[in-house]
Amino acid sequence: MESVGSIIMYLVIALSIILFSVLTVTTRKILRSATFLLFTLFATAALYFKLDYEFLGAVQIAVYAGGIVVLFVFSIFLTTHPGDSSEKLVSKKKVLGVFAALLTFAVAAFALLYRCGMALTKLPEMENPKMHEIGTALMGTGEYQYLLPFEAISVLLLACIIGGVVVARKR
Amino acid sequence: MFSNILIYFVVIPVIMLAGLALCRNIKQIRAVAVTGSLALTALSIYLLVDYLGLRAAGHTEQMLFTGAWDWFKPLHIQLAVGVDGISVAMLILSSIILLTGSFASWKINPLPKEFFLWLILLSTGVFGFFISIDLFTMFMFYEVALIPMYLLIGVWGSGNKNYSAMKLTLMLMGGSAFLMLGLIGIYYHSSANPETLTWNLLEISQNGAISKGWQYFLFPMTFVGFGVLGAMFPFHTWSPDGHASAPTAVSMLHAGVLMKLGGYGCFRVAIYLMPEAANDLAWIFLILTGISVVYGAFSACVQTDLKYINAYSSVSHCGLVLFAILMLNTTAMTGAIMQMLSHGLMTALFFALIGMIYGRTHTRDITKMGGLMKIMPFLAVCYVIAGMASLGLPGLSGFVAEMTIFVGSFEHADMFHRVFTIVACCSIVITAVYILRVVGKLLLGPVQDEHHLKLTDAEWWERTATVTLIISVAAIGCFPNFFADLIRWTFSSDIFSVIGMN
Amino acid sequence: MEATIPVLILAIPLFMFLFLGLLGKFMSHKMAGILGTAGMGVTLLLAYFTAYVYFFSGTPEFVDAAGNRLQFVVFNVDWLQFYENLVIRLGFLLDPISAMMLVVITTISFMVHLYSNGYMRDHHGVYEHGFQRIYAFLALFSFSMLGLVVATNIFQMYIFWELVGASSYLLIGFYYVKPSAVSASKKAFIVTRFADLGFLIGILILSYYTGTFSFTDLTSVNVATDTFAVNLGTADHIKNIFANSAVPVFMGGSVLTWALVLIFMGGMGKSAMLPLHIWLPDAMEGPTPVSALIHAATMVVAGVYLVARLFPLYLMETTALEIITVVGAVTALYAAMVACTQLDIKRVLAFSTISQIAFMMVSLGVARPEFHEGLGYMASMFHLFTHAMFKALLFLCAGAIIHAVGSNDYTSMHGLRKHMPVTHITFLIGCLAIAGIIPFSGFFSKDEILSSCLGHGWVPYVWMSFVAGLTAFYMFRLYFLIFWWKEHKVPQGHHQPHDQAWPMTVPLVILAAITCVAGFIPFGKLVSWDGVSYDFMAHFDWSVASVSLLVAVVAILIAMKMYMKENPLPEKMRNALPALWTWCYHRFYWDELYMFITHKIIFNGICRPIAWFDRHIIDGTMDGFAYVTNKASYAIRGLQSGKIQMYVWVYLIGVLLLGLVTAICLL
Amino acid sequence: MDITILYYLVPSLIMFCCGVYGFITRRNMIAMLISLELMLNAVDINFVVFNRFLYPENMEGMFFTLFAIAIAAAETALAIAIIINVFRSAKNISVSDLSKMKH
Amino acid sequence: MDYSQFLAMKQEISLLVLFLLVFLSDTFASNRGCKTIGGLTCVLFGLFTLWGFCPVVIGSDTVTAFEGMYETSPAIVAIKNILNVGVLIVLIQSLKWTASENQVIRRGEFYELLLLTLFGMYLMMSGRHFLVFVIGLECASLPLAAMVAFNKHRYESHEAAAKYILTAVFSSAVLLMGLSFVYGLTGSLYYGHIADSMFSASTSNIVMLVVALAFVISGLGFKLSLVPFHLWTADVYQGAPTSVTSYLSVISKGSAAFAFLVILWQVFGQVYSEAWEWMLYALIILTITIGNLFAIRQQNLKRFLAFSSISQAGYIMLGIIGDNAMGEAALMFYILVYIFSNLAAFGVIGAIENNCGKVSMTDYNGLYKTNPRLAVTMMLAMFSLAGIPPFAGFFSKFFIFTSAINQGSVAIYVLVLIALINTIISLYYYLLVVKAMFIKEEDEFTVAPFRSALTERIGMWVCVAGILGLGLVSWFYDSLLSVVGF
Repeated sequence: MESVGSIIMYLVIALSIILFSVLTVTTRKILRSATFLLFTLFATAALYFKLDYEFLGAVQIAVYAGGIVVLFVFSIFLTTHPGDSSEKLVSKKKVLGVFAALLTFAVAAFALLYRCGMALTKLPEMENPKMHEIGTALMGTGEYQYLLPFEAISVLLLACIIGGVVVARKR
Repeated sequence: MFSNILIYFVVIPVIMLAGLALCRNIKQIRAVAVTGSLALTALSIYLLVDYLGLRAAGHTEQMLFTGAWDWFKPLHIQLAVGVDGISVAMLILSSIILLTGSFASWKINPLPKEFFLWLILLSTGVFGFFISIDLFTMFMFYEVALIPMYLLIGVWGSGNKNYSAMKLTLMLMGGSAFLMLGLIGIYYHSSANPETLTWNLLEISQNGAISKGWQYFLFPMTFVGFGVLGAMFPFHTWSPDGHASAPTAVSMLHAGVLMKLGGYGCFRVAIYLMPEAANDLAWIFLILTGISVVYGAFSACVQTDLKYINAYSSVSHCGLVLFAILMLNTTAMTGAIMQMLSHGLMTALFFALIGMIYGRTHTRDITKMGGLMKIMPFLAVCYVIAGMASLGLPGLSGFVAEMTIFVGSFEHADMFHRVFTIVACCSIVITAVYILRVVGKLLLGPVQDEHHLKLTDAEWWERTATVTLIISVAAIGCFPNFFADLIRWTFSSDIFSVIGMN
Repeated sequence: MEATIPVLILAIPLFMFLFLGLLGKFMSHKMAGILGTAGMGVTLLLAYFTAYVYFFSGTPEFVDAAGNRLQFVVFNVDWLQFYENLVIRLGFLLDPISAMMLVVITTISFMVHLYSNGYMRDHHGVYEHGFQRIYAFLALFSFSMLGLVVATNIFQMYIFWELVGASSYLLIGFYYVKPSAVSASKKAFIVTRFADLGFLIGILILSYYTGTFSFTDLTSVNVATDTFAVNLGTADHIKNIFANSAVPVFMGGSVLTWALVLIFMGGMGKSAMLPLHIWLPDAMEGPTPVSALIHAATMVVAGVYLVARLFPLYLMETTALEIITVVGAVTALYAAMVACTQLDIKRVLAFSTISQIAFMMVSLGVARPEFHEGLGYMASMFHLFTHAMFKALLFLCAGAIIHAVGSNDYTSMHGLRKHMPVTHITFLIGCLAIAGIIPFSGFFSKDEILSSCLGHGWVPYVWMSFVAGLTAFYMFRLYFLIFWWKEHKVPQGHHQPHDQAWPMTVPLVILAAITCVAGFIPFGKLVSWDGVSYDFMAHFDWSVASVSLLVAVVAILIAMKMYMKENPLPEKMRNALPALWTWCYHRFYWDELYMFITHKIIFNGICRPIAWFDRHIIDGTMDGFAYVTNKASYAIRGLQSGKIQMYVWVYLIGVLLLGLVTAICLL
Repeated sequence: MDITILYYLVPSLIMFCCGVYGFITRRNMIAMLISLELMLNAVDINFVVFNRFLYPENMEGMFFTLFAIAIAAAETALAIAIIINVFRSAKNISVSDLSKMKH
Repeated sequence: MDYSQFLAMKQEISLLVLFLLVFLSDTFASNRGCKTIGGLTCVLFGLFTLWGFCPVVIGSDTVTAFEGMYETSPAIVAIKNILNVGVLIVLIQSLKWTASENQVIRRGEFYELLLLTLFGMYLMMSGRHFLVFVIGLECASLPLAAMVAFNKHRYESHEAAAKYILTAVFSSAVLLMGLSFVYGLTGSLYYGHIADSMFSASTSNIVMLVVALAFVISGLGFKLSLVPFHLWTADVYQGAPTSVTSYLSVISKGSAAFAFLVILWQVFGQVYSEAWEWMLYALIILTITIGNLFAIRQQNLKRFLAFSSISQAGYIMLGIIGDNAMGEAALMFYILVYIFSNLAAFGVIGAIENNCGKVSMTDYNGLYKTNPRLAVTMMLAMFSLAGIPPFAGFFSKFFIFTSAINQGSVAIYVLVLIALINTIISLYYYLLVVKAMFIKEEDEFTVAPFRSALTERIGMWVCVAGILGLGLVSWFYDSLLSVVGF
């Protein structure tokens, strides 16, 4: 039995995640969409905090909310003409989209809920991961330590940078 | 490796290919083609003599001149060669037809070099197929022999050549799809011990490890696979179109040799390795091949295109080959192989003559020609001889082959086999009908077309080609026992003891 | 006996065929003719010598101590082996009938060779196109026919059987530019081919059960020394094989019956028995000497020879003999009736041939050892011999007449007796012989036949006697219409008909001479079914002889009354029985029936539908696969809509279905 | 009321489905990209939640999320670059223009 | 903190060094030096490829590093070497194109991106932890999007890039979703750990496992363009520059196939018959058939090869389904042969495209008359792709079928039969190309006679040599079999 505060907090987070997600994809204006995405990401970050992953929450806000959404906004400004801010959805597409989404939901839920054992796990006790631990894990080469991915992703980022440059270069 | 005489059946064509690639003009091309195919003919005759000598000296192995060199060792794939009487006969047939085919394409146009390149590639496959006793190499050579047909027909053919070439290639490749599955299946059941799986025909038959259940599955696969090339009903429809569109030498080689690959494979792989299933399932294919025999003959009766007539006649005759093979007794199978030889030679003769006539009159429609006997007596007489061979005149090859088949087939005492044998016998009458119809319309009677009157008779190379073939046909027809003995040896060994065959 | 001479008998014609066939066009016509005739002459001498040695030398190879004639295998070479015992051999069997046939064949063949030297030229002595060719073909035919009669085994016989068929095809179609000749040759070949199918199946059945092809094994009568024989033993052994209960019965007939009937079917084809007779009248499209050789004297009696050869087997199963009798009798009457109405002299002779061969068949069919030691057998062979001579004579005469007049139709002949005296006389001799007038050869042989018919029963006797009368009638009708009726009128621009040059007249005279004397050959001493010599005069029945003579004379008189002078009687007769006349004239519409069957039923009813089926259904299915593939390719192209969202949608649905279906299947 | 793992997974799933829906329906390519972000984010939540609830003894899920965020950033950057490129040449970022090549 | 473990990653490290050299010379070299960058890269990469064959690199046993996060073994070195050879050919063939007027400014980046994606592929194949794998996957696909967009002056190039990146991200989202399920089931992302707990996971929640597996397969299937995850393929291949297309179609596909094999066998090997055997059956049949059906109608040769490569991917999968060492060798051999065959085809297409910009099949009518050598090369490529002996494709097809049937069930026979029947369809469309070149008459659209650049010719010669030699010389396949320990 969790504390009421915790439940309320959960409810707020969960509802805002759901609400803003839906709004993100249903709103007609692209800029609003980006804004709702930002809210969703914030809510996600809140969820991370709630689950005691504070570092992750911070990264979420910094990278996602701070970086990506800004990128979106800029690109929206770059690519949008003043006149065509709103788009109208084709109904056929809508049907297909709803169908796909519902089916996805159904299948995933079926997968999660079939023989419900796992789904009923309660939140176990856990210490907040210390920054020190996180740092060690990120730089270590042992088991559950992530130096290799860390180096690899640096290559990936480099590659994306070069790619981005090539693509963005005018000529 | 090169001490084995059989290897040269592949080496010589490969050298020919290289030689052709260096040729600069038509004379050199002809020289290479004729020299090479003469060398092959000489080689095959030498092989025959050598083979008979060894047999006479008391060598009783299933195959002689065997040799095996590892190729893909972990998969037990070898380049394994070896021949018995059947293979020797087939090699002689192939080399003769290649030789005459080269003469028949003396004036091929356009791109003579490319034509001969493909033709020789095709024959490389054919020779390789007949010397192989390793299923993998056999199959490889088999496909090597198939694919050049596409371009040979497509580029040098006539009529609806694109369609025909495509149809022929796809249908034959379709057959080989079944075949490949069957062969791989055989490999995996080739030995009781998974460590000693083998592709080698002789070893597989010795191991006898293919269980009956698997035989029931693999036998139809391989039989149909080869049967498509053997023009088995209902997979024969590539034959009329393909032959009709193909250039002369290609028709000769295809009907004369390539279709034999089908019969040979049916025997060598399907029946030889899976005699029990062959025994149990033969009835299905007997029905199909029995239909082939009569159906092809009936169809040939109403065609008006010379090549169609001959193609349907091939369906009928090749049907008889498969039919006889399925009888599973020594005599009928000997007859089947003789029929393969006989049909190979005479159908090559037919196609050569048709090509020559077509080259002059530019039509193959028998309603548009007539009285050619007066205009080109040499070709006409050769055509009559070919026709006589086809309808089974004694003294020519068709007769002995068919008679051996009928006598052998009749050995089956049960009503089913008897009825089908008699039905197959009926084909000799129908054959007479369509052969004489053609002879009557094409060669005899008054001249139909004034323009034909100024046409000339055969040139020397054409005479060489046809006379060679006629001599071969007559040789089989006059001295059948020589060939029958050559062939029969294989069947008299103990491989079929499984099913209590004689 | 040494094998040299028998080998030469076969080899010389074969060599002449190859020699003239391959090199003929490089030599002059005359040379070819001389060479061909000379080659045949040598063969003739060798054959005579062989026959002489066989019949009269009395060597123990040929005659046993009791004076019975033996079968002797001169040589026998393995040609094609099927099983250990089942081997096709090429050999040379000497026995009474083969020796007799050697004589017949070489005689007639030589005559024809000689005769052709004259016949194949026009009035100015210019040789016909393809003169060498006819000699080559004649040599081929002689080779095949000789090979047929000396066959040591049934398969050798079949081989040469086919070869005579082919040479007959070549010779009938000699004038290959004429469409009628082409179609006649085709018809002859196909009809006999069809019959040979029966023959072949018969051989298959017979050889399967007996395990041998060899005549000496199968008939096993008085075998001398056949080192090649399986030696099955006696006829009882063969009988036992078929008496075995394991041997099946098919549609009420024993296997042996079926085999024999099917083999007889081959004979029916070659010997032009009803209903396979239709090729023979048309075969007259060939040059007349050819008709004389092949379609009168030798090849057409191959069927009779075949039955005679297997006669001991036929005796085991008399059902087959009954069938032979019936077929023969019906054919004899049919052919005689038709012959009475034909206008073309070669056709009349052709139908007469059919009828006469039918006589021989009937004679074999009614022959039983119980009656006069198998008189019918001897009679049949005797008739074969005499008929060969006089029918060849008649044909050669007809040839001379046609050559002189330039037409086959006797409406353009009439009254030739003054113009062609030699031909007239020889023709008359031939007619008398065939009519059965004493002392010409036909009288004796026909009389034996009628006797043996009588031995079998009244019905065949009366029937055949009636046919004999008809024979006399139509032959003399022919004779009178050619040589009498009215004065000959030479059409404008034509030569006066006259007797031909010596190459053509000499054979006529020789054959006429033979016809006059052949009847006195003591045939029973030479030929009998079991080799036992006997004197057939001992069985000579004077009552039968006088009746038949009477019938013949009456028939001749009727013919004389009707046709000797131009008169309206024939016209009246025709009008009196219009239906019968029409049917006879149209040969009872057999040709039309065949035309219907082959064209309407087989050609249009089977071949065409099959060809259509092949092109449209079978091939259509194959093309259909391609079509369906192409259509499917076209149909699913919407999948590749170019719209990324659809791509993703498909992707997603694909994943979900993949997971869902698998999961559900697993649960 | 116990807040089990399911209570966290369902919002994440909904978010994912929203992403799917958005990706399939939106015409604007940037909007599609935004939808993709939603999907990636939902996955991140999944990892974190699984880690936290089921396997709290190590930090695999958390680290995966950490890296996934980085990857998502890289992806987004590159995708936006490309979209802008498309915009440059087509003057439009409607996905319906993105179907010149088909069938 | 044993950083020496990086030394186990010899090929990755040396590849990065190579990348750095190229990168630095591109960045700092003078303009003149810039011109030689292509040649430099080729030479360096050639050396690097040779390096891969050194015994030092190959070693003889499996080496793991980072506590099981990374693994290398002779088989992995072998597949990397195979890919290296392919990349080398691609590099050589692309020299002319990168030196062209429009591309010259960006060619440095082309090489850099190419090398980095190759690095990503290495990680995909060598990584034994899903995080490494995912990073490798992204590293192998994201820069490719930039490469697809290289033809700046062509709209199709941009369209292709946009399509590619959007679907790629979508598919990686789905893949990650699947991985999250796997994580939820097993509690780890190490291949080894997952495999250890796979059995209990499969009993406790098979549905979740299956769904997770479907998601994972789809993510990989996207790279491998299996149907129904293939729809991007044709558009991207068509729109991308030919060099990139060839790279995409062979190298990217080959690495994905091997990674697929590793994941299915090492991670999910335990639940073979329970979970993924039938999924693969379905995917293989769909892939081969639909790929073939689409290929029939294509006129644009690049698009045509895209569909052909889809169906080829289906055949590659047959090596996986056998679930035995022979299959692994057959898969590697298939990839090797496929690299040579497909690159020969792309070499011809690229040469002609560079010369006159023609890529339609009708432009190839009568090509044999105008450019016989190109036509013959193309024909050999087509025959090899179709599996016609004595060309290498026949052997690779035969071996992959053989390895699949080794599995032994009746179902596999049926599957192989379907695949074999599909080879007929594929033969049909390959022959269409041959027909156009050899049988059809040339017309005014036919490519005019021209002489292709030396580099292009070298590339094609190498490919032709491979097509002719790879199968007939058994050493290649035998050594592949030996590295997988068969």
